[in-house]
Order: sequence, then structure tokens, then C-alpha cells
Amino acid sequence: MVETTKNTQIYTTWGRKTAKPVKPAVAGKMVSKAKRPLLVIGSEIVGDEKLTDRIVAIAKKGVPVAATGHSITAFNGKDIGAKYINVHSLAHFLGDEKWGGLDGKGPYDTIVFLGHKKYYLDQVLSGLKNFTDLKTLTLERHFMQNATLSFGNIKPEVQIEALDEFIENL
Amino acid sequence: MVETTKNTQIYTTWGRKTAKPVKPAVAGKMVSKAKRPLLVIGSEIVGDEKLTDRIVAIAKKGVPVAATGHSITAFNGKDIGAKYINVHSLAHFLGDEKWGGLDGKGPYDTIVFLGHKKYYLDQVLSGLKNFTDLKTLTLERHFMQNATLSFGNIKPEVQIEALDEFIENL
Amino acid sequence: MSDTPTGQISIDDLENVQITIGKIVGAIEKKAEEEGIDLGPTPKPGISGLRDWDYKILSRYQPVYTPVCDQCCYCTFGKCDLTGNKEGACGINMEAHQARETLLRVITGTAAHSAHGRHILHHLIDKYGRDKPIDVGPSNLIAPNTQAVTGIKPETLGDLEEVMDYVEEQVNQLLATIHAGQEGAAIDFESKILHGGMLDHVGMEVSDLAQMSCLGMPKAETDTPLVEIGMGCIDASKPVLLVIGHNVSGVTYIMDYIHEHGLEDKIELGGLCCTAIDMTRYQVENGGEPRAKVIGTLAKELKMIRSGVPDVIVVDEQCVRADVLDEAQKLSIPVITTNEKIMYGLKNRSNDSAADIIEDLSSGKEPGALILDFDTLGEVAPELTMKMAKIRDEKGIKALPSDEELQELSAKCVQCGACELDCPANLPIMSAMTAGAASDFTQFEYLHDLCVGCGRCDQACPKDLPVLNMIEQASRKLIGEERGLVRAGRGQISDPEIREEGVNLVLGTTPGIIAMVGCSNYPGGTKDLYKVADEMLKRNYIVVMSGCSAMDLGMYKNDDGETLYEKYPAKFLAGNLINVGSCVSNSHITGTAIKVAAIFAQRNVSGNYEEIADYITNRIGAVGVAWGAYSQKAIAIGSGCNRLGIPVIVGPHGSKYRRALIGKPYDEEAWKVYDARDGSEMPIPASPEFLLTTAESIEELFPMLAKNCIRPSDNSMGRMIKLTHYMELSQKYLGHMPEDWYKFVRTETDLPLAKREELLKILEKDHGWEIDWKRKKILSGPTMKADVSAQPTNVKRLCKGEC
Amino acid sequence: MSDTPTGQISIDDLENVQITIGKIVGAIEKKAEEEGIDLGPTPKPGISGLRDWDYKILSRYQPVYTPVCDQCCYCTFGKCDLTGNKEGACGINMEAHQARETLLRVITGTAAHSAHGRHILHHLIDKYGRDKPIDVGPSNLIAPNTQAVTGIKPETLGDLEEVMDYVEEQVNQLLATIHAGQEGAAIDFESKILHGGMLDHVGMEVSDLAQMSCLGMPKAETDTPLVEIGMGCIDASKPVLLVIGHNVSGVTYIMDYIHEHGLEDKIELGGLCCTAIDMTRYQVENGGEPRAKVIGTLAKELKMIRSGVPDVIVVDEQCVRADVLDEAQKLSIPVITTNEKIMYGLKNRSNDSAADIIEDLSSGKEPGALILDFDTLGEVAPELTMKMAKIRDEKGIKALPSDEELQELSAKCVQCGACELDCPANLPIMSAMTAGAASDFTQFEYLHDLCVGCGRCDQACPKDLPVLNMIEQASRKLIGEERGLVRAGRGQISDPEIREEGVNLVLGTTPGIIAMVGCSNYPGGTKDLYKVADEMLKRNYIVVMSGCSAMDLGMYKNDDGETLYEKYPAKFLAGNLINVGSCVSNSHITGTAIKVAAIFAQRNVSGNYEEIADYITNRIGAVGVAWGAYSQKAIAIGSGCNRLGIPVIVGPHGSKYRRALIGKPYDEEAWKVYDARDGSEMPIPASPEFLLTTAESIEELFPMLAKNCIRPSDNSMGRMIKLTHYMELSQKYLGHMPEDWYKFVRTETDLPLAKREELLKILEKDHGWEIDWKRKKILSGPTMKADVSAQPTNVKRLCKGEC
Repeated sequence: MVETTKNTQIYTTWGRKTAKPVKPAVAGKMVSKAKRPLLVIGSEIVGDEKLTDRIVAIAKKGVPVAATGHSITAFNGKDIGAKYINVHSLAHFLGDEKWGGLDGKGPYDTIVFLGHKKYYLDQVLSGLKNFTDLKTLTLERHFMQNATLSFGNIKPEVQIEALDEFIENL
Repeated sequence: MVETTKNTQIYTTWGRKTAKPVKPAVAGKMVSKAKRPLLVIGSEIVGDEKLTDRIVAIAKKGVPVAATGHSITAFNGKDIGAKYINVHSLAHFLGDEKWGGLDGKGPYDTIVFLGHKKYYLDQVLSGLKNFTDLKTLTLERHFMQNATLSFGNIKPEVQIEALDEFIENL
Repeated sequence: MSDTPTGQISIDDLENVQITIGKIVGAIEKKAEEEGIDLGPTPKPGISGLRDWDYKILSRYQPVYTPVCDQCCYCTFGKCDLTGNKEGACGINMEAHQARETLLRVITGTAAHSAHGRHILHHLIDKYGRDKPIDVGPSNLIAPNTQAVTGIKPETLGDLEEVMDYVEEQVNQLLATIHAGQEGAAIDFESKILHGGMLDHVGMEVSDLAQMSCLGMPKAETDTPLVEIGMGCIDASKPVLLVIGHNVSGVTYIMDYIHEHGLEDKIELGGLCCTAIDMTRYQVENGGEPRAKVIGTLAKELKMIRSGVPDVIVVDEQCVRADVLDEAQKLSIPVITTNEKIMYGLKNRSNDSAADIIEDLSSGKEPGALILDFDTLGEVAPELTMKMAKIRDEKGIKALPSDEELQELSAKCVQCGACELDCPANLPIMSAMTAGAASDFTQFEYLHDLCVGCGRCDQACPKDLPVLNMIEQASRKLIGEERGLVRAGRGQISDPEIREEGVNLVLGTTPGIIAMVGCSNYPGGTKDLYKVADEMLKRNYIVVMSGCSAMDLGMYKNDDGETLYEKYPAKFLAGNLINVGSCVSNSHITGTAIKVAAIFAQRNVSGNYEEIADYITNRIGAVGVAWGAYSQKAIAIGSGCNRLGIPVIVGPHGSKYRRALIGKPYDEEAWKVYDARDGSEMPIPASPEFLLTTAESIEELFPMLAKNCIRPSDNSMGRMIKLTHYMELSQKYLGHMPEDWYKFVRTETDLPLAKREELLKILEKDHGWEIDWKRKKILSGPTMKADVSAQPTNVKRLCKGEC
Repeated sequence: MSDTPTGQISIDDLENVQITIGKIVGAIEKKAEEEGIDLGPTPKPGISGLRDWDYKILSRYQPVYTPVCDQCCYCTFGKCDLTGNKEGACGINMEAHQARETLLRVITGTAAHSAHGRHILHHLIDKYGRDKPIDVGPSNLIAPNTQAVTGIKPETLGDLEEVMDYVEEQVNQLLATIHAGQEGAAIDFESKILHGGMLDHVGMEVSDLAQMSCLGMPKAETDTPLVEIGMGCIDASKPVLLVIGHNVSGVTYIMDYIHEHGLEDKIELGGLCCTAIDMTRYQVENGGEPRAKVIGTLAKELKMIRSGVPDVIVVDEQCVRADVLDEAQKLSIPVITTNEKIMYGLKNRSNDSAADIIEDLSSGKEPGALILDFDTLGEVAPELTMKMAKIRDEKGIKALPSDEELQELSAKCVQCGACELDCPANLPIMSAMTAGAASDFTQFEYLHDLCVGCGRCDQACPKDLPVLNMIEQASRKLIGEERGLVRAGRGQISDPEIREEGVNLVLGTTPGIIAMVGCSNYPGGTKDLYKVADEMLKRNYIVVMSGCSAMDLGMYKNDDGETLYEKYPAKFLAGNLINVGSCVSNSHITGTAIKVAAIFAQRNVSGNYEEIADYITNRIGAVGVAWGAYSQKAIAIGSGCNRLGIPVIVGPHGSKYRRALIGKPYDEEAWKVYDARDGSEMPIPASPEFLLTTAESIEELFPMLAKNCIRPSDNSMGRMIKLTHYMELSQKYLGHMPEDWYKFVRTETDLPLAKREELLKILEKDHGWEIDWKRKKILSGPTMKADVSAQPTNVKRLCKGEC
């Protein structure tokens, strides 16, 4: 079992509500139990084949993918149905019960993040934390304190291992 | 061994530097090793005989006592040499290498707090944390995040037990 | 409304018009010259204008920073963690950032007061014209703060506009320095803080001068009426109109309407916060009857609304809870907003007919309305109140839980402690719940006076228990008994009063002025104010009240059933109790100190701030106490006092202002001044020891008050009196002689007569002083000499032979 | 200096004096009437004056809050934890508090600009007199923001004072609402934010109008000179005088001294930030030669100082690192502060002789000086620079580590990661250290352009490694090559230019204006700016630059060795690249939009803000990009654009402004306007989709820019052009056709000709539209009609038959 919960060092705090460190298997099971999960991918994955492969694997297990920034360019020809959306808009729409989602099938309940700039995602999560009831899970290499559940600060190779374990548990 | 390190719930954060939860025995040993400890007592102890007894016991083990607010009224006739000082002034002087201390014997290195209003002590400790190199230890019933070392949130009876253990280890 | 032509105007059209071209550079100087006024060196000082003075006081009183947050989040480089005085991305360190944070809070307060002033000035000029004379009573120095700072001697409402222009320009300059990449040195942020504080007193003064002049408010009267105060004095059987805020301008129209339509007996008009105070000043000069009741401070807002008693709520600006509309809506109470600063998202009905508005609000179609037209407001508020009273009565609006419900609710508590953690005072709510579950509600009742009524407990409770309502229900008997009296605000201290009392203040024979100001975030309940005032009044201090403190003081009675306002006279004399008025009336407290320098000591006042401040610093034993200070206005007021050398003590919550100014009594170099007679240096007592600090409890406060009234100019009688109080209060409340009492002794005549021998013995034995026992004289020991003709000053240029 | 008498003045003394009594109520209206100006409904609006307009745009664009902190620490009741939209002790909830926080940041920016404006206005009036005419070039509408907002048509410097008075009064009113217990509704804080933003553009305009009129700056010139830019263009062998800040007033005296004393070749004068820009505008109108070099933005400040090259540093105000004095002192560089906003605790030497100051600073007796007297400053700065150059040369001041030291330092890194956590961009410093330990410094070099030069890495390092210096040393070759050209700021767009280009903008045949403004907190290095501008210029957009962005754009060259300023012409025409000037010149960008409404469309401008904003909202395809926005000024500028309906995109760091305004394209009700011809409702394209939002990368930015230039007024040619760019940019940078392209199609003629058939097929197949394939016409499908004569408006009262 990959250890992803130990180093939760932060460089600044938002307040007292802080993410729970999570292990990949638990995270995977949580997502597989979610009614309407959404995987939100950021531009930092562009050019990272290892990460891209894992994302494709997650998508193939039935998790719809929102591609923010220019991350969509990593999925051309991968046939995972990823849809481009601006992440700031996405976060706004996620809080709106009337939004039909990227596919018109209604609102999401569990939002999984991967491949974002840390400082940018911190803010996106801050909005979701304060103004929605959504569960958020981050699979980043940094501990994202504004998420509901987050990996700790881990090394790139550990992240890949953790993602594999996450995928196994989906 | 009294458990004083578990509940470190806070109601608000100051930043990322947060007190280390400490057990009474460790705290006691630390103070006994200090070159120039100072015990700073707040007015909340007035009328609390159990706490007052413990403070007297600590003082009798050779730790000088600064009595802030009107806590000095609890020590009349107790012959522990407690000296009144305003805690805001005290914190200012503590950061001044030229200050001779309450007794003229020079600066202190380890400051122990007990019997303060939580919100007030939070601020005093915030100043010491940011602008001095002093070690601060709190023996309060609340987890004081701005201290170097602090008990967690504990019940009154646990605090008394913990103080006894602390005194044993002085 | 003024109707002077503008643009390129023909001189012929302008007969008898007085044209003031204040903006022209050098204009103030020229005007002063023409009027024979001796203008000081710093009329309308910019940020750097009084920096030298600031540096002088800051070298004695060092900033002590206690950050509320270790991070800075101003710009998008951040957040930056500055812990341990690290530098952020812009290069600012923790120290400078904390000074900047304090500056921001101070100018926020200054803006609140001066924006209020500008609003009411616009309004009153619209109504009374620019030429309406300023009238403050029997004084020539009618605007001491304004004149000392700007050099302008205002005579009409119109003259005040230039003063406001100056304040606004300077506030804008200061706000600019909050921007990333501006000031880098904490010390210069400190100077800016003092500048902002000084401006606050000018802004407040303009506000109160304008309203006093136009609204029939008492003008330095000593026998203003006593006004009913307290939640218990509201007759809930009548339609109740509740007003909340700080700016009385719109409310006067409501009062006029009620008066003109003979509705006084039909409507219960009650106010919260300073609007309430100013309502009780409205048209009561020369014996007028107060037309409204005071309910209390900010701490009563939520409690009053939650009681369900008000039928309509009108809010204006400042210290109005942000959730008034939400809370009122739950109890079918329409809310009317009347000021651009607070609009609550309500529809602007300013141009609609009163009938339409009343219809929409009484039918519940709209939860409230924004009405900026005061004529409409004047009609809508009372008429709607009468209509709503019936409607709400018929609806059977239920506000608080019954006792059974209280017990049931208590039993639901899971003792998680969230409420206590979030409670600003960490009050023991959990044990009240435990007792409540066993139908013992006394512990809830105990919380009532300690509770500041903020409602965070409700927000924190994971079980959604209405904690505040539970406290209120358990305390309904107490609340019903909350009926006191407060003296209507009197405005300024007049010039003749200064002439009479000035000498006693400067020589110390009146032991000091204790100014109790500010808000209701008390560490230990409201009654502490009563205890402090009573003790100091008994000891012959002049106690000056204002704003929320003035209200809360009136809530308590002595064994004879008297409030302190009844017990003590209200002149500007030792042992008197004065209420100057509302928040903006705080300017009269500093104004009084300036007047002592200007009138009693005949110092030039116009544009001569430094000399005035220097005089006050060394000679006037005044201490400000803002025991429940919560707001940015309070720290602005305090900073304005500080620049004049007046020390201020705030309660323990005040540590969250994140910065104090505290001296080091052990650093002898810091406690020296020049003797203006010859420029020689002379040691002075270490008092005031601080310009801004906190105290933990009133027991600690008492000796601090007495000690910090000591000044270099005290004569022996004065010093003896002050020292006596210091020692007695220390004995009484801390149970011991203060360690440093002897440091204030210059000569045996400084010692209390009754204890002189005993004290001389201590001086000999413990401190090694030489005593001539035959003559009972001190031969050596003191570091200071008693010399009444010495002229202590911190400013070298004011010494003979300088300049 | 003006010397008009004041006080009670005799009319006889005042022959030929023009008296303006602007303050009198109704004055503006009267003046306008006399001058035949048609005054709109809201001259000098108060906080509520444009609230209805704000509510209209806010109903389409909702505030999206992303708190930087979950707590509020304004008052002493707190801190309050507001997580989950809980209420604090004053009753404010998270939403309203975040809006308040944004308001605070906006007015801080507004204050920075307008306080700068007030300072320079005072200074220039002192020097040139109140009657100095405002001169901006060949325009009648010389102050579009000022006139639209205040109704005042300023003609002289003196006229600008009343404008500043208004701005300051309003900023003070807004700052007051930051106080605890003021506004409770997020929506009304939002309206206040827009008010603050609007004021910012007035304050900026006043600043730039004043300096353009007096300092010989270009006045709407299209061929302003190209100026050297970059750290590499500084000749370190000469004495180097470095100026930093935003307010050129003091620096002009230095430039004059250098000029008058023929020191141009002896001293290297370089500037950082907007002072640098304004130095290059000084006296260059009509072909004057630039007298200074531009070094770069805030991001270069620490790097430039740490290089050890400057011999003297002069700072004025804004965006000046707070640690300039500390850093300079380490390298024996004296620092001169010249503005009250930044004084660094230095001694005030304003009244001392130049010789004395030079002696004290060159001897190291004082680390610097505060000099508020510009004549003294003008002499001291250059003379001291020449003296210090020798002294520092003799001392052999060493700034950066050698390569050996760099390797040794790298080897000391313990890979703890503290630097990366604190780095605002989380740059990969650890791996650079690892490589550096093996004497491979390429990774440090790689960091150079990505690094914003904030120095937090140094602060964070537990081993005290000088990380920034290590990067700089490794990048010295790159830095040496940093030599580019920037076009000197041209000031406004003139009325004739508007007449020529207005129609193309409104009909969309010029695809849009891309205004690239703001600071240097880029997410991916400075070159991104170049890429964006080049791409959009190639596509015939008008690209307008200002401030730091204008500088950074000039740092890069194409394969032909040309900067974009050389490659593209500088007229106000499609495909042109314009630099308006410094930070305060941003007002000319909004001014341009106002001018299109006023001059091209002949809408009344005076006091007619809502109609002007409505016009711009529906007709002018302009998008602001503040890619590296870091400051409160940037968000103020953005908010001012927003009130005019101009959308703004900030880089990802901009999410830390904590609030965006984003619409919901899927909410069809939100995308409707009235047709002013008959008041009927008509659907419009969901563009702009937002008023303020962030983008993650420039690849994402490109299609956003194109799409959000689409406006209801586009004719078919215009829509086709815009749609083409949207689809092409989406294809090019995101690799796909945008999903929503078809939503902007009203008729087949909106479709790009080359792809028309292919797109019609998609419309039929994927979207079920009916196509008449014979005529290649769309029969049904679009929700909008193309109707060039429609008059889209959001304001009902502007429709025929209303009012």
C-alpha cells in the first residue's frame, strides 16, 4: 500500500478546515462509490506521458473528464470524451444545482483533481470548500489543504505508484 | 502518564507555525533544564485553589513567578516572591536583551504560562513567537497554537493531574 | 439649498457674497494673517508634516506587535508567511506588515467617522445652507482639533467642507500606502498611524459640530436631561420602531413626523448604538424633552431583534450587524435601509410613494426597502410600524423558545465544545447546557451579561441549537429589569469651564481625567464600567463618557437605586461625571485637552499641533479607557489620542488590534525632557508608561489609571494626590504596595501626609535614600527635582534660545 | 505659485479672475447648462448612483468567491472562522466578507493611483499654476472618464482639483464601508467594488492628464521614440543611478540636472517600474530624445539591486520593494526616498544642503536620506552617483557569488523543499541545486525568466542559501542579453483616430481590442506576453499595452531581430501595437471605449455613465488581459473596466484576488437585451462570458480572447471574422473545434466563407438546424437574428417610448 498521508506540510494556511490525508486505495474506493464523479485535469500534465496514461486509465473506468487550461491537448486521439472547460467557470457551475454538467446528465457529487498549478487549485478548492457541499479529492504531488481529501506531499514516482493503486481500487 | 497531547482542535489559525503538543513529564524536564525559566500567571486562577496550590508548588521548586492581571492577589501570604507585571509590558520586555528581568538577574529563556484568558494569551504568544527566540510553554486547558509547546484541549481535572506530573518532573 | 451661480460669474451678481478660495497655496497663511491669527508651522500637515514629533514619542513608546495572523494576503504573489519577521514577496517584513495592518484598521475607523461627517454635512448644508453658523455654546475656540490640525477656524457649515476635503485627501494618501510596494519601514507606518488617528479626531469634530449646530443638540450644557435606557424600558405592548446605527440624519425626520403627528404615545421609538445617543440629543438643548429611548449597544442588537419585539427596523450606518435583514425576516420585521453604506441588496424605493412602500413591506412582498429620501422615510417608518404591529400581533409571531423547549434544546447538546471555542470570550456554555437539561437555567442567566451577543455560538453548533435565544429566554427576568438612565450628551467642554478647571488639571490637584469610551466587547460584562467610574469618581477624578460606554454605564444603580448619572454632577470639575455624546463626540475629549493648552496656557493653537501635543503630553493627566473596544473606530480614536500624548488602555480583546505602544520604565534614557527655560535635560517620571496597552481585568486597571495620570508638571500637592490614589488602588485591588511608587517621589512633600513617616522609612531602608529625620526631609535619593516653574518639553525648538 | 488673495476679499482686487464655485449643490448642472452641455442623469454619482446598472451586470455575471483566508480578522471580536459561509461575530457571512475583501483591495488600488494623482497635481500646480491648460493632443473630449463620471469638462490643472476632491470623497465613503457593521449584502459590496473601480480610472486620468500637460510627454502621438530596455542595456562601467517607482515628479528634476549639466554621457540613468516609463515620456513630444533607459518591472528590482550595479537608488512610490534600503545597504548603495508614502525611516534632509547630504551618504554616515525638496534631489542624486561610483569601485563591492561559490552553495542544499513551498510559482529549485552541486548551472538559468524575483526562497531556506543570487549568477549571460526596445507611451487615442476606427470596432470588422496591462507576476515567464501580442497582431486585433506589460513585451525579438514595437505600426488601427504609457495611462484604454461611444456614436458623455457603459457593453469588442496582475491597482483597473462592460482576464495568480465575475452561458435568461428601437427583448450571444476571470495558460487564453470579443452589434462580416479567429485559435492551441461555436451563428453569412459548407453540415447533423442546401442558407436553428440596425441595450429607460 503506497504511503501518501505522511508529509502534510503546508506553506500557508487558509483556516481551520483542512483536508484529510488519504491513501490511494481509500480514495479509489470512494470515487468508485460516488454517484457522479468528475475528474478535472490541469495543464501541468501536458507532456507528462506517465500521468496522461493514468488519466486515460481512470477515464476508461468510467469517470468523466473535464480538461482545463490546455490539458485537452494531451487527450487528442485518446478517445476518453474529455471536454474542455475553464476551471474557474467549472468551479462556478459546480455550485449551481441547475447546471446540467458537461454532458447534460446533471450535477456532480465528487470532484477529483490532478495536474494543476498548486496555487491555482488552492483557490479553486477554497471556493468549493466554502460554498458547496461537494466532496473534493486531490491526487496531486502537493498536500492540498482546501480539498476534502488529499494526498500528502509526495515525490513524482510515489505519485505514479499511488495513481496505479488508486486505479486498481476504482 | 497523563495524556495531554491528543485534542489539539483550534478555532482559528494564525499561520503555519503551530505549537507542538507536549506531555507533562517532558514539559517538566524541559523547564528543569532551562537556565532562566519564568512562570507567568494570569488572573483566571484567582479563586481556583487547586490551581493556586500547583503554582505555589512550582514556585517553591525555584521557578520565579510573574503575576499578571490581578493574579497576585492569589499569592498574598504564600511567600513565593511573585511580582506583579502587566502581561503586555512583560512580553515587550522579554524581547529586550537589555532588560534585567523582574529580579535584575538578566533575561529569561523559557516562559511558562498558566491561568490566562485564551484569546489574550494567544496574542501575547503571537508576539513572542514572531519576534523573539524564547521557548514558550503553556499549561493551559486549551491548546495554545502560538506557543512552542502546549498541552492540548483538556478537562479541568486532567489539567490538575497533568500539573502534578509536571511538578514531579521539575 | 444654496443657489449661488457658478461657472464664469459676473461680479455684479455676487454682492455681499463671501468668497473663500481655500485651495490656493498659502491661502490659510494669508487668511490667518489677515485675521490676526498667529499660525503655527504645520497647518494641514501632510504625511510627513509631524513626523519629527512622531519619532520623538515613538522613541519612548515602542511598537509592540502581536500579529493576529502570521501571513499577508494583500497581493497575488502571496499569501506570504512572515512568521519570525521573515520578508514576504514584496520585501515587507512582519514588523512593517503589522504596522501596516494597524494603519489599515486605523484609517478604516477614520474613514467611518469622516464619511459619516461628510454625509451629514452634505445633508445639513442642503437643508440649512452653507452659511449656517457653527454653534457649540459659550466658546471661542469652537473647533479645537480642526484648528490645531488645519489652522482653519471654521465659522459656518460651509467652512467645514474644506476641512473635510483635507481629511479625505489625507486618508486617501494613507490608504495608498497600504498598497503593496509602498512604505517599507515599520517606524514610518507608525507615524502614518498617528497621522490617521489625528485625522480621525478632525473628522469626528466636523461631524459633531455640524449636527450640534443644526439639530438643536445641547451645547456644552451641564444639565442635560436623563434618558431612559435598557431593553427593559421598551413597552412591547405598543408598536415598536427600532433604529440602529450611528448617523442620526434620517432618523430626525422620523422623530419630526412622530412629533408633528402626535404619535409620541402611540409608538415606542427605541435606538441602538450611537444613533440612539444622538436621538436623545435631538432638540433637547435648553431643556427640551428627549423623544426616544436608548436600548443599548451593539451587544444588544441581536438580542433585541431576536426578542421579536420590534415591528420595524430602520438602520443607517456603522456598527449595524450585517445579518439584521436575515434575522428580521425570520420574525416578519421589515427593514428599512437609509444610507448608501448599508443597502442590504434591497430595492431602492427612494422615489416611490410612502403608500406603495408601506403596502409592499406590510404585505411581505418585499422584506424591506432602501429609502434615501428622508421625507419619505419620515412618513414610512412610523406608519409602517403601526401597521406592522397589528399584522405581527395577528400572526402571533413567536420569537424565543418556551421554558420546556429550553430544557429540550439543552438536552440535545452533545458537549462537543464548538460553541465555547468560537465564543469570543470562551464562555462556559456547555455547563449551562448540562444544567439546562435538568431544567436549571441559572447558568444561562449568568451568561447574559458576559455575552456580547455576537451569535457565533449558533453558527458553531453542529446540532443547530439556538444558543443565544436560549440565553435570552433564561434571562428574560434580568432583561426586563434592564432599565436605567443615561445623561444626554452635552457636547463640548466650554472655554469658561476650561478656564476654571485647567489649573487643577495641570498642577495635578484634580488627579486626572478618565475618559471611558468605546464599544461593548467587554472581557467581564458591562458592570465593570460602573465599578471603574464609581471608584474614580469617588476619588475625585473627572470621568468623561461617550458612545457605547456612556450607555452601558447608565444600566446600573447603587443601593439607593441611583445611577451614577444621578449620583454625580455633570460639570467639568473634579469628581464630576460627563457624557459628551456619541462616537463622534469623542473629538471633544481631545478637544478639551487642546483647549487646556490653548485657553488655560494660552498656547497658540492654529496649525500648531506639535506644541499643543507637547503641552498635553507633559502636563495633562488624562487616560483614555476603551474597555470594550472592538472596532476600527476605537483604535482610530485611540491613535488620535496617542499623537497628543494621551495614553489609552484597552481591554484584553484589544490585544487583537495587534499593536501596542509601550515604554520601558527601566530605560532611564527614555524618560527625559528639556526644560524650555534653558534647554537643559531633566529626568521625568515614567508616566504615562505607555500610549496604548491592554489590561487584563479592572482590578489591574485601577492602579494603572492612577499611575498613568502622573505628569512632570504635577506640583507637590498634585503628585501627593496622584500617588495616594496609586498606592491605595494598588493596595485595594492587587493587595500590595506597588513596587515602583518611590520612583515618583521628588520630595517629601510628594508623599501622602498621613503615611509620610512610614514611607520615608521605607525609602531609607529599602532604597537607601538619605533622610533628615529631624526635619522629615529627603536629603538624597530622588532622580527628579520638584520644580513647578520648570517647563517640560520634548521639542528642542520650543526651548529658550532655540530657533 | 499662485498668489491670489483669500479670506474676505475685495472684489476690486480680483479683476479678470475666474472664480469657480464647484461645490455648490447643482453647480455642475448649472455650469453645464451655461456651456450648452447636455448633462446626463448621474454627474458625480455617490455609492448608490449607478447601483441599478451594477445590478444589471451582476445579474448576468455572478461573483465567484475563492477565499484566500477563511477567517476575518478586522475587529477584536474575531478572529472569526467563516468557513462554509458561516457568519462572524458581526453577522457578516463569508460571501459578503469576500466581497468586502475585494472592495478593500480595489480601493487600495484606487487610492494608490489617485493619491499619486493628487501628489503630482499639487506639485504641477505649484510649478505651473492653476491656469495651466490641459493639453492631450488633437482631441475635444480630453478627459473621457472624468467627464463621463463627474460631468466636469476640465480645461486647466485647477479644474482637476475638484475632480480629485470627488474621487477622494468617494474613496473615503467606500473605505468607511470596510468597517465592521456596515454593508451586509455581498451584492451591494459588489456594487461598491464597481464604484471603486470606476473612480480608479478617474484618478488615473487626472494623474496622466496633469503630467502629460506639463512634462512634455507625447500627446496622442503615433511615432513616439523607441527606448532601450533590459538589464543588459545598462552600461555598468559608468556611474549608475537607479530610480524605482511610479511617480516621475521628483525624477524630472534629476533628469533636468543631468541635462543642464551635460552629464548625459557620464551617468547611466535607468528606471524600474512605471517611473521608468514616464521618464521615457518626459520631454519626448514632437521628436524629443528619451533621456533614460528602462530596466524593467518589479520582477527585476531585487535582481538589479543584488547585481551590485547601481551606485545610488532613488525611490518614489508604488511597487517599490519594501527591502530596498536593507538590500542596498549590504552593497553600500545609498538610498534616497522622495515621497511621503515611502520614507524608510530615513532622516528628513529636505532642508539641508546638497553638499551636506552628499557628504553624509557618501561617507556611509547615513544609509540614505529623505529628500522632499526636488531641487535638492535633482542635484544630490546625480552628483552622489558619480561620487559613489568611485567609492564603490575602490571598495571593490562584490555582489554575486562566483561559479565556484555557486557550486559550493548548491552542495549545501539539504533538499528540504522549503524554497519550493514558499516560491509563489513553486518553481523546481531543488533539482537546480542538485545539478548545481555537480557544476551544471543550466537549471538555475532555466529558472531566471520564470522567477518573479521576490526572494522568498532566500527567506525560506533553513541553510540561508542566497537562492536568488545563485539564479542570477547562473543567468548572467542571459541577463546580459536582455536588451530590447519599448515604444515610449503615447498617451490618449485622439478623437480623429476614434472617428476613423470606431465603425470597424462596433461592427466587428476590426476583430477586437486586446489590452494587455498590469504587472509581472506571470505564471510562465515574460515571453508569454510576446507570444500573445504577436499572435493577436497577426490576426489584425488592435493590441494596446501599458505599464509593466508594455515593458516586458519589448524584451523579445523575432527571428529578424525585431521587437514587436518595431514590427507593427502604432496607430489606432487594426493590426497596430500601441503603448499608451505608464500605469495611470490605463485610463486611456477605457477612455478610448468611452470615446467610441461619445465621438463615433455621438452619445452624450457628461455625467451619463450608464448609457456609455451600456453602449460599450453591447458594442465594443475589447478584452483586457492582466496576465501578470499582482497588485491592488490591477484589480482596481479591472473593476473599472468591468463597470463599463469590458471583460478582463487575469493569469492564474489572479485567482488570489479571491473574486471573479462569471456568467453562465447555459442560463438562457441571462443573455437577453432590449432592442432600443421598441423595447422588445432579444437574445444575444453569451459573450463576454465573464467580466473577470482567470486563465491557466496562454494556450487557454487565445480562444478566450477571440470569443470574448464577440458582441451583439457585430455585423455578419464582423461576426465571421471573430468566429474564424475563435475557431482557428481553438484549433491551434487546444487542438479542437470549440464546442460552442455554433451558438454564435445567426445566419450563414456569419460563417467563415472557406468553411461554410463544412460548418453547415455540422449544424445540420449535430445540432439539427434546417439548411436550404440549394441556397446554402440556414432556415432554422439560430436563437438570434442578425440585424445590424438593432440597438441592443441593457437599460430599459433608453428604449423608445420609455421615460
